Amino acid sequence: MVTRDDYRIDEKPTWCPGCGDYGILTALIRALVEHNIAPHELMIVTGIGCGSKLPQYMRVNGMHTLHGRPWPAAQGAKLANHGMRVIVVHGDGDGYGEGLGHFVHAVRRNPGVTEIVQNNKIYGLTKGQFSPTSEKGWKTSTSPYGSAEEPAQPLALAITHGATFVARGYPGELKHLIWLIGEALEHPGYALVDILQPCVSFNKPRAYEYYAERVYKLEDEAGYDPNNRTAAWERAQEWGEHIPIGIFYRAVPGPTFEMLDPVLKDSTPLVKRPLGKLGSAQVDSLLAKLR
Amino acid sequence: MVTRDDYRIDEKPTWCPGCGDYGILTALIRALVEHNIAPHELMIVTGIGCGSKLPQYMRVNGMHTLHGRPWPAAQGAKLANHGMRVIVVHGDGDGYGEGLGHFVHAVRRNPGVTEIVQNNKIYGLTKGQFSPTSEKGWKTSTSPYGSAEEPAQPLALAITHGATFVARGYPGELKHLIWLIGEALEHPGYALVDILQPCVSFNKPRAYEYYAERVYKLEDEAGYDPNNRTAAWERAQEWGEHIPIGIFYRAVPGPTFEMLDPVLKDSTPLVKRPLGKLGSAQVDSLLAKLR
Amino acid sequence: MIENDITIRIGGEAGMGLESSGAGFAKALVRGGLHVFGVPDFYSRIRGGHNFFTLRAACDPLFSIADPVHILLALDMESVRRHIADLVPGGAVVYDSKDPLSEALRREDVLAIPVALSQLAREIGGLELMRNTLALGIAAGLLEFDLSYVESIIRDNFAKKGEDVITSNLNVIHKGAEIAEAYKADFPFRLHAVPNAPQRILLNGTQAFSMGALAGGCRFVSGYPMTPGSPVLVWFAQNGAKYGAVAKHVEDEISAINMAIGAAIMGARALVPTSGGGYALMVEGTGFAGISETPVVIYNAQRPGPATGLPTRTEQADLLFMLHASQDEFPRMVLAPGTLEEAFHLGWYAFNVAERYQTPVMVLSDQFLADAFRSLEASGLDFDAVEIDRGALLTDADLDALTERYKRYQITESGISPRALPGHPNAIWVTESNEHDEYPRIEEDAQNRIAQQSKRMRKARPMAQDVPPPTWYGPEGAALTLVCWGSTYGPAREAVDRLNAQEAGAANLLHFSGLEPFPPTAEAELRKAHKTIVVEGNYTGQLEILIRARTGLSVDGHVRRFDGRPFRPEFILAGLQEA
Amino acid sequence: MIENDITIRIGGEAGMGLESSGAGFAKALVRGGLHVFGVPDFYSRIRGGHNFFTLRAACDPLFSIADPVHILLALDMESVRRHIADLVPGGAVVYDSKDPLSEALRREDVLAIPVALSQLAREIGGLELMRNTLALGIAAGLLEFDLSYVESIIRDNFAKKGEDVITSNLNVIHKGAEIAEAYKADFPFRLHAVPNAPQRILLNGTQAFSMGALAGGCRFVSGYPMTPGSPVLVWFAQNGAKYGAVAKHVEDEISAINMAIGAAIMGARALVPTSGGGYALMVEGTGFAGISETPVVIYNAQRPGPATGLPTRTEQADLLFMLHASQDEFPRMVLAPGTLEEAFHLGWYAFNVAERYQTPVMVLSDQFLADAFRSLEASGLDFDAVEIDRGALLTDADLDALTERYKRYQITESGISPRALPGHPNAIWVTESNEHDEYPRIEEDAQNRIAQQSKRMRKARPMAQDVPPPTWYGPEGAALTLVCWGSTYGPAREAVDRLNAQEAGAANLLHFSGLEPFPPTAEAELRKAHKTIVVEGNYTGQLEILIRARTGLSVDGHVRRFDGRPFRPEFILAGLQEA
Ligand SMILES: Cc1ncc(C[n+]2csc(CCOP(=O)(O)OP(=O)(O)O)c2C)c(N)n1
Ligand SMILES: Cc1ncc(C[n+]2csc(CCOP(=O)(O)OP(=O)(O)O)c2C)c(N)n1
Ligand code: SF4
Ligand code: SF4
Ligand SMILES: [Mg+2]
Ligand SMILES: [Mg+2]
Repeated sequence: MVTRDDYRIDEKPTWCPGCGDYGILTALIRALVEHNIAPHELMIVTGIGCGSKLPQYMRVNGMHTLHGRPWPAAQGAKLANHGMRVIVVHGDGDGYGEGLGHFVHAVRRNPGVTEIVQNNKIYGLTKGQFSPTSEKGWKTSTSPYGSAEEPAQPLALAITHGATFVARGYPGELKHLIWLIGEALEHPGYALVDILQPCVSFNKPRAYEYYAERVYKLEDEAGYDPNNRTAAWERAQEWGEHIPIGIFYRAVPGPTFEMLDPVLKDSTPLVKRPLGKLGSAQVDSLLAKLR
Repeated sequence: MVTRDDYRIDEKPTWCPGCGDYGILTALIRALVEHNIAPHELMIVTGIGCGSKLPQYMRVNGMHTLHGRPWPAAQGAKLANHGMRVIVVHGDGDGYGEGLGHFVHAVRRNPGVTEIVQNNKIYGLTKGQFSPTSEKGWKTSTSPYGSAEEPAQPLALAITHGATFVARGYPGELKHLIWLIGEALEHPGYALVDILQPCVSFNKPRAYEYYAERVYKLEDEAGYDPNNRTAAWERAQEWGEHIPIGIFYRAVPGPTFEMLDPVLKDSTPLVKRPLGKLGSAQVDSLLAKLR
Repeated sequence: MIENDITIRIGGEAGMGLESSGAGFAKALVRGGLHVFGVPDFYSRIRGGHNFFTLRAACDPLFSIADPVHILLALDMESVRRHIADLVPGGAVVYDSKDPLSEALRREDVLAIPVALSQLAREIGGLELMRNTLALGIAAGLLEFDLSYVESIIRDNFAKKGEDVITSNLNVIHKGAEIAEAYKADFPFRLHAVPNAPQRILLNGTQAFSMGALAGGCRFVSGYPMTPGSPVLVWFAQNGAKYGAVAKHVEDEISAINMAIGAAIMGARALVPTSGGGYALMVEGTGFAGISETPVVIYNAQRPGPATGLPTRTEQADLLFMLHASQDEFPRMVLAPGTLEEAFHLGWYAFNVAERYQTPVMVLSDQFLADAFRSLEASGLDFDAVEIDRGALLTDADLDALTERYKRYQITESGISPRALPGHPNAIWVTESNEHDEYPRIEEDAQNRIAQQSKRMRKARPMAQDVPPPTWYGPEGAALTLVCWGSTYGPAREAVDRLNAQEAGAANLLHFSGLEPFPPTAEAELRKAHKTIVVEGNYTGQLEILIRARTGLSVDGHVRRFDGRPFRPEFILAGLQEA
Repeated sequence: MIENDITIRIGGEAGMGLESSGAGFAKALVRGGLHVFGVPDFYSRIRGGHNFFTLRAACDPLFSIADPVHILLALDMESVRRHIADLVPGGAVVYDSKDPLSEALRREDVLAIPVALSQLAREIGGLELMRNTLALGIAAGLLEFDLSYVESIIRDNFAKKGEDVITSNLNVIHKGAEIAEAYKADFPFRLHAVPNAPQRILLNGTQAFSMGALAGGCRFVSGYPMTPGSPVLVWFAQNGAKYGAVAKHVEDEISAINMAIGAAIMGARALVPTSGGGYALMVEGTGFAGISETPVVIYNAQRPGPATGLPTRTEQADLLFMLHASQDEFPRMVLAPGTLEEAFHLGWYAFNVAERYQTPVMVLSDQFLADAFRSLEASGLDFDAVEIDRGALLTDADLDALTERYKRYQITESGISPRALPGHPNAIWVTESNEHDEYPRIEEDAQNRIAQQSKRMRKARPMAQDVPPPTWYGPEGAALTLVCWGSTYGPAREAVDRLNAQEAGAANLLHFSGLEPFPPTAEAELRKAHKTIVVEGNYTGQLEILIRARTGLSVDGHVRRFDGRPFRPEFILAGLQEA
């Protein structure tokens, strides 16, 4: 049995007191424990940003990569060792801004990877510039006249590109978030959990109070059918007075990217295979083509 | 009056005989002429690929940029001189692959730029690898076991991110394509015309015959309402026996990215303003902050 | 009483407002006629950790901070722990009396001033955050610095926040000074205002460079936030509009440089500010600017790497990277300002060079130069000297007169082809990233390649005449010559001064602010030196390598630093012992 | 009759199948016991334009093509126009009789062979595309080359397409030979098969490197198509699965390198093949591999730039770029194979070095080396010599025995820290792109920075022992030493042979296949030379600059080429006149 102690490390997060990232860290660890996933079976791949420091604050394997690039590293990791569980964690600036292209391409591939997004709608670590998920008109140090861009729609975008598990959580609803992450972890394909993350230093208007008043759970809505792709796409764009959290869309995934690979399909992870010299039959088959 | 001669140049395209890019070039020039746009008022920004050589084959201002990067250059061009008309032209590998992130971010900004995509669902210039719009399972030199990715959904993606003119054309329907490009050119905001472009050398199964049998015009469908965003999103994903062309979505755009800029708003293009030394009052106002 | 050259250090956690209160106090000192040099030392986090701000003040101009500290304002115990050893004998430590000073942190020769900083700040100012102000008030009191200057800054800085805020800040400051009264007698250092000093300005490298660029006609800035480069982006976003400069925070660095190129082709003077890791993503775009002969200015405020490295710290390790970035070859200019004056000057000069030679120009700054504050005479930013030279730019009249098809990449003796901006009916052309002929048509012919590549590379010759030559500081013919580039100038200059103070004619300094094309005079200047020690902020000695690559000369030694911290004169002097 | 050293050139438009038929014919020559060197010259377009394929054959091993052409197979008039002047006196031009040869294109001393190529190909083979085959049949006939070898290739190549296709190809070939009969008497060159020659192989640099990498345990390839690097990606996509290698064509180059890094951290030997412009996008990733000490192999097949440049052509202008790519500093190895044998050897060796030193290794090829075909003994690809050395890789047993927290970045004397692959309960750690301590925790402390940066940089010392030293070819103590790197080896070697044939002991060659760390023996070797001329494919002389940077030595002259075309011996010899 995996316990919370397995994930404990003697390292104080450098996050601001009150940051939503604490709740996300807690929820993640608790979901991992509930689903009996041990730290050594797990690889958490992050980008660069406040939230992306997360693997430093738990006892776990991690790759703290480059700004915007956790997805490529995560896919490489998963292809090289599909026996390990891979979770991608990143901020909105990271994965929906600098790394937006990788995100869409990754979704299209249905890798067996869970994605958790610390979406504080701001660049935290670089001190508060607007991000791709900032609302239009948002004023920050680099948008003193208000941002001139429609916010990115990551959930709708994932739904559009074949994702079969698309959810949004909120650390103010911790139990619900733990449950969501758990469901995502159990999903046998790519799963996205976007999280409304309060940033108390640079996005005060989008702090806990704001969300607390507005969030509602899709699970509480009788008629909501998470298997209706079009409805999910529409609901994913709802924002303002009411902000949905929960599972927007869920369907049965096809085979993962790894399992569609001719080398990996139903087979031992790449790095678990012996690495030796080519046999003489192999050499002959290579040379035969050159004669 | 602008005539076709204004766009004529003594340069034979290097495209393969029968390539769909010829039809797109023709349609573009005819639309420009019909809408009385002169070559010197126009800047065509392209990426790298077979189709992206297009500005070499007409008499026009162009920027033949880097693979995947026409959008940034085009936005810079438009911001620097919003008095000029800017058209972005690129292939599917270029703008939906390497440059996918730029594409989505550009759409979010609603620049006053028309985008025309030579979508042959293959990498032409590098000899036929699968592209982001290739169908899943497509076999090419880099996907001998079939591509393992869901195709990108550029039209649906544009609709999701606030585009107000989203269309698809087909050079086999030349008049219709000319009309579409013309409508896009008249649209007072960002407009996308994705084009089913037959590649006769590397994508033979998606040549003229294939499309000729399948395309139908949304304009011919009585009940189709291009102002219904959700329906447009759904229709944009239809593919197979029936392939819609025409205007999927059209709405009144908000102010363009340029017109939201405090410097450019309702004003002379940046490069048309005199560039001189700062006046002493300006210098004083700068220094005042430092005292 | 020691009257000159006082260093105050204020330390605490991120989020305590050290930087802004430190800068405010520095401004007060400047208004008081003093010279100031201020250096922030920050962790890459938003709250917590240990940050500090070092402020040196003197009657004479300063080019660096120095090691010994006279007053330590410790907002937390960590600050005492880290910096108590840096205090000069007779110095003072101000700390919050809520935590007692442990035995280990006591120093016999240091004046301990325990004050209920947080509590008093809350009581008098209404906000715990005002403990900085309180501490600075104590410092002012100890130093007998005229409080009216501090008051004037408070009034200006909080003008928008209303009288109440001003009043509570003033109360806190006065409380501080009042507390100091009891300790003054035991504190031997003073910092009196200089009454009739000229009105000086206080700024950092970010501001100096940004104002230079703006003055030089920069009207388009596209960037992506990255410490320590983004302050230039922020500066333009916040100040540019008023002067007609468009500034865009875009989706990534690749977009930033390609937007700038698009804008530059249209005719805007365009700048991309970034740091090394962001520049790494601009390499392909740099090559595009090179082959398309597009003038863009790239500003890299260096920080330690590789990769994310030490985001908020300083280093000078991107020189050879920038100098060779991009596949294949094209001429570029690499500039590295050493002072605020140079940052301003090269800020506008870069745009002239870029347009004159139609090629990328790179300005290498670093976190130290970008973030460190210095006072200078207002004339130090020489706006009058600014010229705007757009090079071989064809006017509308030129183009009206054109009778043949315009050749954007005309082969010329100098390599420079007269440039038309798009929009004129007589000059219709396509910027090319493929190799091309003069028009340009895409052209693969071997002779054409030779012609175009040679034409581009030929531009390096006249460029070499325009690159700033290395400059001397200090006595001619000195026994020892320090050689440095970029921001190291200040600390190296002070090291030279100190050496010469010990022994007249002991040392001088050869400073490079132009690095590529390698200045034609450099070899002769280097040969003038008796003994050369290169002082630079990287592991391998990149200027040293460059000198050898360009001249074959080997230097006699080096002092290097790569721990993320800026050079200080003491570090250099210590290093010279070993070099 | 001249029996040896015959060059055939076949020219036409893109899309005419020149490359595959040329390669097929080359294979036939090899089966006939001859040595072959074949070089394609292609435009960056899919149809039309002017492409040609040059095939040189001889009884002795070849290392280059040479200028004079003996048979020109001109599938279109453009080919006659471009290449007729290259024919030796007595040479033959085969062209389609449907267009008459204009007066200007006639040469008295050349045998003109007009043949209804297209028409006959259609009539006999059923396909106009078979005119290549027809033309090659004529060439075989003229040269009296035993047709059975050509037949065997046809049978093998078209085996999957069925008897009909084979038969029509055979008919076309025979028709060609039959046509040649009438001209043979007037054609003085022959290329007879060498009966009992060993069974050789024919391959290009792409294949040699790919096979080396595969043999060296490369099991993960992520790339994005870019000429001339993508053939390695395609090779792995098509051949890798059979040998357990995963190959992914991904969305861009940034993704490619970061995927490779992700895979490498997990323990896979990972490769990213690209060309210079694609590598430009991998610069940030390279730095991440540097600071995270991740072994990745980067393969750059160079082409002329900057930017898109000349996509299908060759150059050697990315050396200094690759050597300095990324902000800040870390050790890397840069290798540049000169021959197919070296491409194979360095293909596997690179992975050992990468894992031994836990850092990026770069292999610089170019379009010439990647695409040119050469015959060699099967033993030239020395599979037996392959070793797989994974360096300081901890085994499960090692990890089972671990009692303390695992230190991924342990400070060691050599700079190399024992490496654990993720997955073991005793070694749980986070790869860091921030500066870090031994565990690693993110750590900004100055002493820690010094320790970690020094540890990483220390690895360069043992690496220098593992970098291939420059090698000599030709007589010791020659009057003239050519110095080259990478693919220039072949043509330079032949130039040396020719010089020595004129005058024994005239010249030798010093070839660099290891460039970074700069081989410790290089200076001593260079000092052995009397007169050094650097031969390299770029404008500024990058090896020359590197030699000066590392040794202070200036060479005596150079021969450079930057027109996108490969060196040939004649070009070098002509250049030596001027150097
Ligand atoms: C290539 C590159 N560009 C820019 C940066 C600087 N940078 C670090 S974190 C960050 C933004 C972080 O925002 P987000 O991803 O939303 O994370 P948060 O801090 O809000 O958790 C940026 C721009 C970088 N490290 N690398
Ligand atoms: C950075 C970079 N990577 C790769 C290439 C090579 N490249 C040139 S064109 C192309 C693909 C073109 O495909 P697409 O955009 O669909 O255009 P098409 O040729 O099909 O019209 C690629 C990969 C390049 N030029 N630059
Ligand atoms: S800046 Fe915002 S996101 Fe970053 S740690 Fe502080 S509260 Fe959290
Ligand atoms: S390869 Fe395809 S896309 Fe390219 S020119 Fe030929 S037909 Fe057109
Ligand atoms: Mg964020
Ligand atoms: Mg395409």
